Amino acid sequence: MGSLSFLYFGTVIALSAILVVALRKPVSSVIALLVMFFHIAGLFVTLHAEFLAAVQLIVYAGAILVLYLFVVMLLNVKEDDSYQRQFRLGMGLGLVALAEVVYIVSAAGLPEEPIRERTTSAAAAGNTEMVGRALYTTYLFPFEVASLILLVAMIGAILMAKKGIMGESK
Amino acid sequence: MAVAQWVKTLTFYEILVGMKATITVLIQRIILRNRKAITLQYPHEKRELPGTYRGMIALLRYDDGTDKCVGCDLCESACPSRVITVISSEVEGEPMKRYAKEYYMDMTRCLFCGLCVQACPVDALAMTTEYEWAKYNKRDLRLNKEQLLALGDRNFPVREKKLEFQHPNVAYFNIGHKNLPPKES
Amino acid sequence: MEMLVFAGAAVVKIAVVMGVVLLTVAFLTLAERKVLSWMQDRMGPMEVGPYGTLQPIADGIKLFFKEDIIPAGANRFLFSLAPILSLVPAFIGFAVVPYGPNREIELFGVTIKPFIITDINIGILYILAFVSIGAYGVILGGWASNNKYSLLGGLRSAAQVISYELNIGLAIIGVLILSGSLSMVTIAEKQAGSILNWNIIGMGHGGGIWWWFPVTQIVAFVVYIISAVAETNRLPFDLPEAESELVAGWMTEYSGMRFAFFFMAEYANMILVSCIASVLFLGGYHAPYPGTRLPDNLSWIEGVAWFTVKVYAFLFLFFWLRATLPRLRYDQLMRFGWKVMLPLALGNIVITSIVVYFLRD
Amino acid sequence: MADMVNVLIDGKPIAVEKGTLVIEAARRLGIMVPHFCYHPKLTYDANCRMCLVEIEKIPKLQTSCSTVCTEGMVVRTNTPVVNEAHQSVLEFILANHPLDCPICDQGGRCDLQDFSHQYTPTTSVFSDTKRVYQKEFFSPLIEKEMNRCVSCLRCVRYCDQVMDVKALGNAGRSTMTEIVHFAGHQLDCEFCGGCVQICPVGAITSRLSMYEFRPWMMKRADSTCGYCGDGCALILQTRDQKVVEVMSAYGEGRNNGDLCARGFFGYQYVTHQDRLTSPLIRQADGQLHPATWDEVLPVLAERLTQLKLAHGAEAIGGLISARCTNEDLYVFQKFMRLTIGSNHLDSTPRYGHVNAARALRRVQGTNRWTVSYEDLVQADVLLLIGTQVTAANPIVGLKVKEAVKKRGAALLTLETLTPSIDTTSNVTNLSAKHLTIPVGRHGAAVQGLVKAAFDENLVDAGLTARAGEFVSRVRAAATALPYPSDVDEATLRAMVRTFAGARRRGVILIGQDLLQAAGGYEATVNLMDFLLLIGKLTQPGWGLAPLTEENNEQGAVEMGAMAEYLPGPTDIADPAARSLLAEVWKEEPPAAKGMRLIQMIEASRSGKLKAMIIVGENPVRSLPASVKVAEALEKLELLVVQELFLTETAKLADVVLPACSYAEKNGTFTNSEGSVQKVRQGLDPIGDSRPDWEILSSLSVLMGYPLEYGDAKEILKEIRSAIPGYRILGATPEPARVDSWTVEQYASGGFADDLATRYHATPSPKSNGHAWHLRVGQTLFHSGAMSTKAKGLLEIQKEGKLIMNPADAERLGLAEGDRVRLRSAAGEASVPVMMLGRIPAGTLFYPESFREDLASLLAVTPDPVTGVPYGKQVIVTVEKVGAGGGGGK
Repeated sequence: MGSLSFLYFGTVIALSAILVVALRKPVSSVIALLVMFFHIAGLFVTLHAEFLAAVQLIVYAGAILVLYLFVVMLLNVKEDDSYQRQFRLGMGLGLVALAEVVYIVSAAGLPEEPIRERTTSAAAAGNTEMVGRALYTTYLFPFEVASLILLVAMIGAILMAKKGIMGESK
Repeated sequence: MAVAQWVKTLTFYEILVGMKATITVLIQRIILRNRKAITLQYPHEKRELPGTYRGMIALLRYDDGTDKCVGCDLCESACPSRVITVISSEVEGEPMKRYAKEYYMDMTRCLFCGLCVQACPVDALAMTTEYEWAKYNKRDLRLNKEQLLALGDRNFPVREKKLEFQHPNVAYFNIGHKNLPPKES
Repeated sequence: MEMLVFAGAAVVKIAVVMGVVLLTVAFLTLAERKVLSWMQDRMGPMEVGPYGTLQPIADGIKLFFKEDIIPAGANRFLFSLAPILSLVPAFIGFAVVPYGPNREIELFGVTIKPFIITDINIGILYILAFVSIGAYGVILGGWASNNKYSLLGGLRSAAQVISYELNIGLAIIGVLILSGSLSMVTIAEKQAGSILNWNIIGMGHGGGIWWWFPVTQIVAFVVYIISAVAETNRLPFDLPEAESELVAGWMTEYSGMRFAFFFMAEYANMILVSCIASVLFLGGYHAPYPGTRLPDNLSWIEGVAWFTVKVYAFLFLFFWLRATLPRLRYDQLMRFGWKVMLPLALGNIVITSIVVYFLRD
Repeated sequence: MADMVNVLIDGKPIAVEKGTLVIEAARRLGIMVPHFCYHPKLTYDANCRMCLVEIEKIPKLQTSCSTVCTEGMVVRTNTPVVNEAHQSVLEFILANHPLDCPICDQGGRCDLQDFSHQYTPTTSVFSDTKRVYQKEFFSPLIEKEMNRCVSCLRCVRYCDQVMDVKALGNAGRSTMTEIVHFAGHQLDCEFCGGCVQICPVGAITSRLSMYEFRPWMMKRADSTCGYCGDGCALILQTRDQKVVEVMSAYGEGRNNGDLCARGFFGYQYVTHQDRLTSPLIRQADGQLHPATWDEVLPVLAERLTQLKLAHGAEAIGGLISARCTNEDLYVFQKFMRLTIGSNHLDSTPRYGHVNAARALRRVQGTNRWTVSYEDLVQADVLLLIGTQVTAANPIVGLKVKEAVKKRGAALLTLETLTPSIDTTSNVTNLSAKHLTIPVGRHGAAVQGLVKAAFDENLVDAGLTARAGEFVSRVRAAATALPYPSDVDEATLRAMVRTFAGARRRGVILIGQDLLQAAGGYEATVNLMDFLLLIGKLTQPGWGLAPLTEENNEQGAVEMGAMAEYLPGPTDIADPAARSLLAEVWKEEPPAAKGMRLIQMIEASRSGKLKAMIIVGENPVRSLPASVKVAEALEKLELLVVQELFLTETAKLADVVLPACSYAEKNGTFTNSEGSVQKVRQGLDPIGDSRPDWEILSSLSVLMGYPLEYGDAKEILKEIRSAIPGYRILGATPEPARVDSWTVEQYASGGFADDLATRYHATPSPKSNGHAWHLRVGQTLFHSGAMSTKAKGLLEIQKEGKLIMNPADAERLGLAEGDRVRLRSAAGEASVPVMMLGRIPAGTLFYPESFREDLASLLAVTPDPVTGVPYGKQVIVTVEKVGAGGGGGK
């Protein structure tokens, strides 16, 4: 059951990920990406990480991707095949990545029963709480740094977009 | 003052006032039942029309059944939306007497402004109180002279006397020369 | 066998919920028209059935048989997909809403919760996740129509939905802090007792009369209600379909059943946000007085009835607002969302967290 | 110009010529003094009293239309006193004027209406009933409503002073004054429509468009008349694809607002129901069937190309009518010469005008008039030879009348007409000296003129010195001849004395009687000799002015739509002209000698010509039956006809293409005076019809040699580069100059080639009771076949009637409407007769527009030089067929 659903979600994720870069229309790519996010969420659910699944949908599908759609529609991006000409480079990089995957898989091997024990304890306490605890204890510093980086990025973006906010307006 | 304003803003005071107004109406309508809808259930109830209502336009006749219209085209030129087409001609057998051989009103374009009625020098046009003229085919709304006269007959049973009997001094206005007295010599 | 009973029970529950929701949607349209007309000295539908009561059926038949038009130049696939993307997330959220007391019955040896389809531990997040997907229906529908009004309507809607979704999310965090759970059932259960325990009053979490004030979620409630109205594209926030500017916004090119899907999605969303509001802030299926007035085995009727009353009160509020308020300008809408609602919600979180952290437990 | 007087009108100063009326001076200042009876064309009458103005130092108000400006005069037109006077006059007029403006055709453009709006209160002190006239039938085309008359008598004065017809008069006194036609019967005048146009109110209106319009509904197109060569400016008033009315504005065009019956009433053929509305193509069943342009043109282009490949370009000929615009004519000849590659083309001037064009080109170097209408009006002496000017060219006739009646010019006429009082005007009545020339004898009379010039010793001394040989040889040739037996020698010599004795200006007008008769070319050259001999040819204000029958014959010659001429016209062999044209066309026109009209007919009969393209021309009808045109055209493998109607020729065609009339296209006409005038579209093309040039242009594209033009203006632009200086001329065109080099060439030897043929005695044909001279020619009411489709003109003249002198008729015992049988060498015909005093005894006249009645009677003799098929004059015998009943169709 578990590996069956993993097989399904994994296949669809891989396929839709390929489609995201292979499709010519930007809007189709976005749709493919949406499908991919859903399946990643599904994958999380099979791992009993419901919180992550929900957050995946809310943040990625519900907000970020909509912004992508915005950009695609507002900029009215035409079918552009200029990216399709990087075929050789893409092939090369793809081969490297494939080799890496093959190496990792062959080196480590697929685990027979993935992370079963840990999930049971997580389900008991509610994974939301576990995530919260992990974030605010073990990973507090990275979490805060990440927040700070995001804040800096946001302020930087506002500064760049709003000309004259520093008083140099004319 | 400013504080009051702040309080009002924070508590959405204006919105609440508005909501009170709407709910009051609802309560009066449904619970207190002391308020009535202004809606008229049209096909079942009909409104009493004022006498000056501007409905379909009709052509009129004199009391002897002849058309009042002299085909002068003034309605056509007065019409702001080019509803009217008059094709005028001479009355057979009465030289120089003009009449509308054909008369069309394309009611699909009519604004019911009544300028044609005002323009008519012989009061041959009038506005009736008819308004239920929905048709399945819009070409049916291009009324010809017979339809317009029928409208007039239906709505104005009392007809005027001929112009020469009303005003002797304009006796030769478009009556041809058949009935005129001979020339004094 | 267990599996079968479990699945069968789930199917029955889904069918009942969907049936009720669809019926509500249908008659909500009539109710809205009636309420609006009563508030505006009109009569509303009067022709189909006695006092127009069968109007939704007539509307449904009409929409069903109406010609289905796909405009030339439209993206046929996305144009067809959009209404579905809009409708499904609206209905999917009802799966985690508790409609009645949190009881369990034994059926052929299987424990079943009759008044909720499934009680998942992140219920509220689940709803938010799927509601956010609803924006795709609008934005893709607007884009696929190949019509400038549709596109503008779609873009507006998406921007509005994203902005106010944030406020919704932040507004309910206060409640989540108080409840300590993401499960809808748990949240509802925590408000049991009386009206004082409802999150809107906030006395149910211990501490006594002296410090009930900071944990009241009245501010969050207001933010939530306003954001919910905006989220469902209802007046006074119906900018995406603003008839006077954008014809019908993203729905301009839609007709027949596709249009009906959008329409149903809108009303279903209204019901959904009302359900959430009553669960999160008004104690869900709990009566405002302690305990029940009915015998214990029938008390579930009281719970369902109270829940229904609360939801319908919210729906009435939607109509009431629509009858009262004019539409906002788009920049006003955005400014209001980001500069008023967001700080309020954030402030609420901060205060609630502090109070809960220091004074409770 | 020296005699200017200064006046002050309403405070504005103006200097005007002495003798200017106050009202005219005010008009020049932009001050409109209301008036009814005043019109600048007419002598003033001052009967309406409307134009009263206040003049300082004159105690009473004065009528400004009869007061002449004097130095220092101070006039006020807008004082309370004047306004009150105007109001009183209007009140008097309105006392009897019916308030029937809504049904009056003048309503909306009525002077009385305008002034009433301007002045009068809505009430009147008069309470009596109004004057009422019993309605009488007036005429089929002109309607009068005497109740509306304001008794200004403009119509009466116009009819007398401008038209010289005197058909209208005023009867009764005071308020009962009435405009009547004499003798109580229905109006039978020239139907020039002048009274309709000049009436300030709705008293006289046109019955043709009665009650069909209101003035504000009409769209106007300023165009040029398509009937005769006078080139009158017309205003086509149209409403909904229908020409409602034709007008002409005072002060505009070469006609200055005057029109004739054809122009004013002859417009309805444009929208005649028989107009071709789609291309017709002959199909397997031998019938013509409607088709679309897309079907017809490719087939046609393919067949023309096939014929051209199989038989060479020489096997294709073309014929075009001079009723087409210059643009049509130009594109046609270019199409024939380049796309087809053949010089076999001809046009209507071949019927006579080419005689004049060739003669003028030969002697004076230009084919144009060296005088203008203004010279005509201001001439001291006018010599009319065979013009029948009132009938053929009515507006030139008006210029002649104006010159004689207003300016006292001496009018000399050598006409087929005799002076006689009729219902229409007759210029010979105004002649100072008149000689009645029998049909076909104008050439002999011209020889007599030359002889008289020698006999009267009027030869220019300078010329004798410069070109002694010319003078002596012409003198020898001319004086060797006797004076023609049928003219009075003394009168002829007196005429020559008068003509040569005139000081400033003198014009010889020649017309169809001369040009369409055998020897027309020679006679025209002889007239040039005459002008040269008396030393007037090269003087400004003097000249020979041939009048054309169709409206654009001059243009047809100048566009080169004839075998022997390239655009210009220049000779087909002229190397300079060919190189200029090659530059414009990017290709040289073919050099082979082209066939002319009669030759083309012969060639198609003999099978040499395989295809013909005929544009607007109807040779089956316009050439007599004896030529057997139909038979010849039937032998063609392909006959293409572009026409307005399914004419006799079109019925024989394999392909008939519907063309636009002048009212539906843009372009230019060149009148006989040489003025290039605009033709403007008033209607959308009827049915699927297209302008001729457009048809030829699309055909040329399909044939692979594209002559592509976007519109008529583009063609005119090309015409201007092919014919330098060809442009739309202004109100007063600059007449062409005599080319003195050509004159020198002519006098120093060019004259000699055909001196013997030009001066040789032609015996006068016998004219006793058995041999009558029959002339087929223009009448006032019809022109060509087109006018017989015009309802208005048919109302005046429905059928052809043989016109003869009343004395002759009496001798034969004929009454009006009796049928007579005519016999000639070629055949016989039977027609009704009518009597007209102006036709001299022994002469018969038949309107050309009904020439099909006489088709079997006529025969054709082509001119050896110019190829003109002379066929409009024949000697016949007349016998009565039966009593009156036969004629009353």
